[in-house]
Amino acid sequence: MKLLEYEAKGVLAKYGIPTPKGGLAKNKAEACEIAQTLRPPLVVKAQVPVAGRGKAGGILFADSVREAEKAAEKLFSMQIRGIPVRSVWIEEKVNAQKELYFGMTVDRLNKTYVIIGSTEGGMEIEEVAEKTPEKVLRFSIDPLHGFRSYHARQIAKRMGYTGSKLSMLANIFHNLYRAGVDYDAELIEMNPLAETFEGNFVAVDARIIVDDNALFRHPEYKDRPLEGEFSPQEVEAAKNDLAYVKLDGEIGVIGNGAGLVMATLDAIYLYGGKPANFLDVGGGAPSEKIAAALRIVLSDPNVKALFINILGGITRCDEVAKGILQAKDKLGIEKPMVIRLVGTNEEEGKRILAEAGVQVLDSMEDAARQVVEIVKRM
Amino acid sequence: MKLLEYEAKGVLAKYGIPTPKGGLAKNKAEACEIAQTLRPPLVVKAQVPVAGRGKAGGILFADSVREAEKAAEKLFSMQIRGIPVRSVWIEEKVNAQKELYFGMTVDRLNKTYVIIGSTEGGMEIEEVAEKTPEKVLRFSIDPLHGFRSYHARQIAKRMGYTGSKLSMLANIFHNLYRAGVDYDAELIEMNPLAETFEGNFVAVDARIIVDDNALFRHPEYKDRPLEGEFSPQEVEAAKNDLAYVKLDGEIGVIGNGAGLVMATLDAIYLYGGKPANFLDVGGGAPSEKIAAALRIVLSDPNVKALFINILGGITRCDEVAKGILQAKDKLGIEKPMVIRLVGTNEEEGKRILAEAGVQVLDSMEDAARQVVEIVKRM
Amino acid sequence: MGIIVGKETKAIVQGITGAQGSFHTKLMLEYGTKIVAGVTPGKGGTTVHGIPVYDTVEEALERHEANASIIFVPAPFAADAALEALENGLKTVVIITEHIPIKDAMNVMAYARRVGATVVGPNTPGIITPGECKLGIMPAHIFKPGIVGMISRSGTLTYEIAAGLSKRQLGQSTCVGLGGDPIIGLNFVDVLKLFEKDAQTEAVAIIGEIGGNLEELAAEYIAKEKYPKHVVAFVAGRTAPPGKRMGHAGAIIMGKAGTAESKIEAFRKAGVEVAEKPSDVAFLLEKMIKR
Amino acid sequence: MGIIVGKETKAIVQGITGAQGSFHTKLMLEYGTKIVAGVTPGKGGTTVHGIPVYDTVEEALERHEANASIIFVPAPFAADAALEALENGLKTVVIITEHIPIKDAMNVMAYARRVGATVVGPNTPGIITPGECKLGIMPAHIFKPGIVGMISRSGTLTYEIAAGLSKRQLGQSTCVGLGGDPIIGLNFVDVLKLFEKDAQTEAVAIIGEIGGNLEELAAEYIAKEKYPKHVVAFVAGRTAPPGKRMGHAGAIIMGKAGTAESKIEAFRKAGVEVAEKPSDVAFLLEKMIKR
Repeated sequence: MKLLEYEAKGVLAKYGIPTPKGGLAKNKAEACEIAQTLRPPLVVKAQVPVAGRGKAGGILFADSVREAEKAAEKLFSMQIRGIPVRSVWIEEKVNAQKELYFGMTVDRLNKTYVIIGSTEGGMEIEEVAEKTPEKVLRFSIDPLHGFRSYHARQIAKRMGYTGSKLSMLANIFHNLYRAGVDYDAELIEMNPLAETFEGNFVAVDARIIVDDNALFRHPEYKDRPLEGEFSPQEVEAAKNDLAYVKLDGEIGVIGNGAGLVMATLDAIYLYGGKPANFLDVGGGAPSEKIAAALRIVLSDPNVKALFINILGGITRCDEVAKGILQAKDKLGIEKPMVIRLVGTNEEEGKRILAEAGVQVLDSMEDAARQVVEIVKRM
Repeated sequence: MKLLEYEAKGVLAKYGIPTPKGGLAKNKAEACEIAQTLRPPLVVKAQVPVAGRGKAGGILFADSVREAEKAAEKLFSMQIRGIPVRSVWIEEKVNAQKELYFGMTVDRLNKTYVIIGSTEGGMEIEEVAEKTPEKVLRFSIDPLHGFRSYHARQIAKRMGYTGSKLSMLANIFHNLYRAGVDYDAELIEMNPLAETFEGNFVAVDARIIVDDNALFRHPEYKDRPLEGEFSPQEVEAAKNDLAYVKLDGEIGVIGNGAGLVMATLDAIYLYGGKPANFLDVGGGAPSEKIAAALRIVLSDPNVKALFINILGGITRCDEVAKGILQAKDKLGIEKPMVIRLVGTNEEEGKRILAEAGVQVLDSMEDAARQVVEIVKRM
Repeated sequence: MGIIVGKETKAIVQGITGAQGSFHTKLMLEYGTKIVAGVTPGKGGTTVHGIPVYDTVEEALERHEANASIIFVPAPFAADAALEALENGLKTVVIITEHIPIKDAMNVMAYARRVGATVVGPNTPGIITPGECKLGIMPAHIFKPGIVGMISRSGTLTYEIAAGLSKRQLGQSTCVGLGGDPIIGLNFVDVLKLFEKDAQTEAVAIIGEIGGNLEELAAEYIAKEKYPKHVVAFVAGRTAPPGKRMGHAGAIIMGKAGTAESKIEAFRKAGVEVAEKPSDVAFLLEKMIKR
Repeated sequence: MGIIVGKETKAIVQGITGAQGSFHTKLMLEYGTKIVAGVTPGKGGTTVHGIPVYDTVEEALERHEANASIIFVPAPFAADAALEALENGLKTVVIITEHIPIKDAMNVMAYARRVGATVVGPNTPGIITPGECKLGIMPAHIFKPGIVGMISRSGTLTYEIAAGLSKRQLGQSTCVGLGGDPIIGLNFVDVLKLFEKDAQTEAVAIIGEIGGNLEELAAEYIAKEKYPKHVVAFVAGRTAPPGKRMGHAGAIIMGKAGTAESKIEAFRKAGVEVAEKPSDVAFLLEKMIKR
């Protein structure tokens, strides 16, 4: 779960990391009120959970309260990468003599947290890593030993700091680590972490992605409204414990198992079609879940035909068949459906569908070819 | 630092461990008020930081609010092992079908925390360990791995529990461990941990001793008033960062280094005398600290003579000499003093004292013999 | 012979009394897997399909000899269950549970490394050596004893490809589901090494997907070691848009690293044939082996 | 030769810029101890008595060769400093700092065990091999090269007894201050084993005190191993009342265990002579050696 910038900064502040003075506004009036409590120049930032917000015009500068108000107004009327701006964060602009990057994420290969630091902050760290890998420091954290304060000092040292700045920086690094661990972060980063002309360090932007699987340890985020980043179908799918991703084609896809569904999308492309979505019903889905999956996929107006690809392992083909018929009855599906159904209780599933006059194929690749042809003919 | 029972129970409750319903009263009126909110039979317990409070009459039972009030009144008028009762804890009596012991303390040899559990709770665990060692379970905790929930279950299992009771008990064990670690406990224990007839577990009494050296991590206890357990001399010594223990003889003792001071006490006994106190000025004490030490020791009316035993390492003999003269001037000491002073800057120290007419010896044993003789002659 | 599990495997089932644990214990027993005991805290003393249940792994191992564990414990407690198995000396631990927090999984892997044990998963269908031992939830009828070692990051897709291998009479020596999570125990290279030494395994099928760089590392290993057995790879998600999660928490693409193209290119560079469609895996392997 | 520290010891000083650290660095240098670098976070680039100061142990060891560390870092940070030394490969770590929380000390000892390093202290005057190396804060003039290995839990009392040994021309091979805290690195038995193998050491003086059972275990070891060298013990606190702390956090008596009587009895049972007064230690050892 991505935290918004202001939430992430709130976490950092809780762990003693300096952030610019600022406030959150949900409308123009609030923006004006907050701006009045701050010392210009100010920065007005759209609170949307997307990367590259700056390039998309979501960050504006203001030299006065009046300008800040105007900037907020402008942002409230914008959509950033399709997401409407519902709140803005207004803060005092930080004059940086240098912009650092510091973050922690998961190193899959090492199976540990990894600290990443760079003196080239302010831009995408991936770009820095690609162009000047020598400017990106990595430090793997032994899960049984942790990231100790002296590790933080080692990194500050390697970044070229010494004296009281080294101590300040190491403190910030160590606190970021503590925040990341406590919040089960998949990613926690400060970019840029500004070194001011006065010799202080301030986290000018912050990102935290909380591990969705650890949300049971963070009840404060349990009922967090799903911000604009999700389509209605995605929200509905999440409620039904289905994995759904909206895509931009016209063939609705339902399958069991993420790998199989991805391979199904690939097969559709291979035969010249374009999938409208990814939908994985998971393992052992009962008929109701199958029916919900059909409902969600068909609620996308772009969908011209449906491809259901089930290889029954834990999932039982008879349950799938029942779910398809339930949805058909309720929704009165008129769009063409191509169904591939093999595996556990295959005979029974096929019988149920055959009785209802629904045809079933055995090979996923044949089925993919067929559904692409149907759509092409439409 | 010993927490009082009600404080310890508060910690346990914070970690989800069931404790009897109750409240703290600082006078008779409060006791009556609290008793009215509880369901008799009740227990009224003096809140004093001493072990064996029950045997000393500090725990009374009451079948009604009226009786509870009377019990509280009685306790408020008592001293338990010399400590006046300033508050009482009133709680609902728990009917136990079985009393367990469960605690965690420090295993010096293993250099780890050790869990101690027994089905023979309710009495001193040391006695159980001595008489029926097979009834006391021990479990060492690897500091790099921690006490995991399955360790807690293993212990509950070995204590003979199974089913839902095993799970309940293991939960309590694990929570007690968490509390102990979080609070830097040298000792944390529930004794008894009652198994009720309804099949629940309740911590009927609780003790926590917080590691004094870790108090910087527990600012909530920083300004905790030193309860009656300490003599005025001990409180004064703590303020001056001196280690002082009141004893019941008449020779005041001051020395540098705990081992040396203990050996000094032993030497006094060896020659037939009785020390009035233990006072260690620590290493490198400046003259002011020496003077404070003299003031504290002499404020004990039982002191008939003073024995100062200094072996200067980091401690400088000239500073010691100056401190002695400072105190002599301010307090107008008339009691006899025997001083042994050797080591760093010995010559200078001896010179300073000789000029003031104070005699100094070289051997601690000669000095001990001499001070004992002086007191015997008095 | 196969690898990791076989006739000598004696397993306990942690979380045996849950719906999944109980159901798959039955199926594993039917397959012939030696399940010696179950563990569910608070359920000690009961039995599941004739298997005695204990409150702790310690107690189960006091009464029974075992060398492996399969874990069906709910996600918040699964990592602790794995640590319990590892601490009690079980050297093969298969974690079926999905949705385990990353932080917890990292702890398990660090501890496994410390005690020198093998963890399969989490979020895996498990591992099967057809005809000998199934420690997992895969539909057994799909698998036939044979000569192809399978290593896969996804469940159903594995069944799809395994079915193809079985149909063409190639069968499987062992099929290892690595698991779909970002943090997993065994990875492709680990299993490639094991198959290298296994006489029964004549060829290896690698079934990868987008996310992470385990496939790239497998390709690198194959090239560097001049891997002596036939290898065919399939990579799911070549049409997945970047930045979108495709069901598996692991299948998230960040920048260029972890895309299907990157993986496919790596395999091709290493001289590994890459199947376009799932059905091509068996087809390509058959051609290679006959050649 | 002596044990643990000697001519080959090259030490860094952690917390070198503090009052204590700086003062004792000077004294150690004057004694001839090879101090190669100091570490104080935030003070890198400065020097103390001509010794270069670094921000981290890592950096100090990049520039200098060292095999030991002595720690003067304030209590809240001392355990971390010790871990830093251990993680960077220093195999002898002397912790002078007192008032380190027990929990922190336990972590240090567990980590030291894991990496196979020796920790002396905390709350110790340190360790001295007279004439070769002093890694500690003891007044050096009291110690003379000689034949008695000293092991002690207390500071000043050690000086008292060492002075006696020096006066009688017995001197010391090495004197190890174990430290006055409940959780300490080396204990009596560890050091007895080292003295057993040290040719220079002809006799051992054990200076114990109330609290814990390290003395009892030393007695047990001496009896069991038929310890081949002369041993005399002294135990401070025989008149201390139970349940009272006598300055050292470690010197707290619980029940019967840890009393002076228990320790003295254990030594006597093991055939170890126990001195009544500090001055008797040198006296008894002289008699034994001459015999």
